Amino acid sequence: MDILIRIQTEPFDAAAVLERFAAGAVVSFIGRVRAEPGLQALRLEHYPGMTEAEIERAVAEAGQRWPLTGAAILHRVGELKPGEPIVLVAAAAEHRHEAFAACEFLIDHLKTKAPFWKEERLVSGSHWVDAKASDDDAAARWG
Amino acid sequence: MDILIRIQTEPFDAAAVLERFAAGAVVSFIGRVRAEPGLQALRLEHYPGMTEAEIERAVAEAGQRWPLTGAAILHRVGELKPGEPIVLVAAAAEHRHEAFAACEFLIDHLKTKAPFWKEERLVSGSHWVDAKASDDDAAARWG
Amino acid sequence: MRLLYFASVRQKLGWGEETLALPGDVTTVGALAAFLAARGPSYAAVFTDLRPLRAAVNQTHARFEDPVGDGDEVAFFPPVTGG
Amino acid sequence: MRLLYFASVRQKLGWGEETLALPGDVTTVGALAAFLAARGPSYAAVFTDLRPLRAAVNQTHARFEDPVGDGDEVAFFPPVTGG
Repeated sequence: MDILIRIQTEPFDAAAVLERFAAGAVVSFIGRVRAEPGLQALRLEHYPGMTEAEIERAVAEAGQRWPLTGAAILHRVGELKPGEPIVLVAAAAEHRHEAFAACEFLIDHLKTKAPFWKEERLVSGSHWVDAKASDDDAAARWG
Repeated sequence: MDILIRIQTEPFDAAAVLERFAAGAVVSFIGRVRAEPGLQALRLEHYPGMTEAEIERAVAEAGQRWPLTGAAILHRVGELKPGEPIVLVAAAAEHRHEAFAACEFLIDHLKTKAPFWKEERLVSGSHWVDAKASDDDAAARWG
Repeated sequence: MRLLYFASVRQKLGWGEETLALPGDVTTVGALAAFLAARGPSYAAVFTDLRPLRAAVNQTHARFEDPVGDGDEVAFFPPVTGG
Repeated sequence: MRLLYFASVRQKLGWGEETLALPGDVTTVGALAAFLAARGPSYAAVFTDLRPLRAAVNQTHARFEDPVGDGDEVAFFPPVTGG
């Protein structure tokens, strides 16, 4: 399996990632900072070292569950403006069902296991974003 | 909803499509010609007019099922070599679950309803590709 | 009536398009297929067994019991295989 | 032992990293949290109620009953919110 994992402050090149995988089916997810009233920026903090290790574990598990030929997870940290991409997850497989399932598994895993934290910078001040029960529910689907 | 539908012989610009949607979640599927022993090329024929109409119906139905902010379907026709992209489907929504579901719905719909036909050019001659029961099963999931 | 043929259907018949003055007693897609089947060996090869055949009327998927009229565009083709 | 704090935990304590000589009777993540809770008001604010707290030992998610040793890297943080 061809694996690409990057934690970076700069924007990522989505086209280069999608062209990297020549498999029959490539499914990708891009998550962006949502434009919300009063939101000036999002600041993302992470745990260097553990982040990469946790993502590697998720990719290895996805590779055991589905016959993947490639997987990519690119996640930005630092300050991001509304509309900017935060994360790109891609899964490549010979057939589309496996690629869809693996891509959704990886983003669900990332949202509940990878050590990233979001701080919202509002006009009225800053505060840490609370974890969402819906993300735990999504991750729990995979057993 | 921002809708992009294109039937074209030339390659598509995946990055431009993905950047077009500023939604919180953008899920995309890229299908490529699989490299198979003896396969020299795939030739794709379609029914001009009905193809666009059928894809518009699929996108409209997806928009009724999920709160989408955007959808794109780009499908190539003509002669394609192994490894070349055939189709790009993208769905944009505020939340990822809707974007994943809509993207998978659109490609399932496309594979069973949109009037495209594949002819395989092998070393030993040409033949039309048979429809797959697994595609009918995938489309039937959506009721 | 405008008739269109695609993929293996086009190939078996030898052409992709023709114009037909629809007989008055042909009022459904299935009756049209039966009418075409009687036109000669290549038509018989395509229109006798309807199971591997699909149809569209005015660019919308149709069933063999659906109605057709002389102003319609009717297409016959095998099950689709795009995507 | 190397201790790391992230996000709101780091912010409440005022620093993100410190070194600790682990007392011999502190052998689990939970016991370590209880030991830290007794160090002062800002520690008490973080380590008294463990429900909103998560931990990792040597860069792997850990439960409060998991063992810790003096050579470990232990991190405390709120539930993750990336992606």
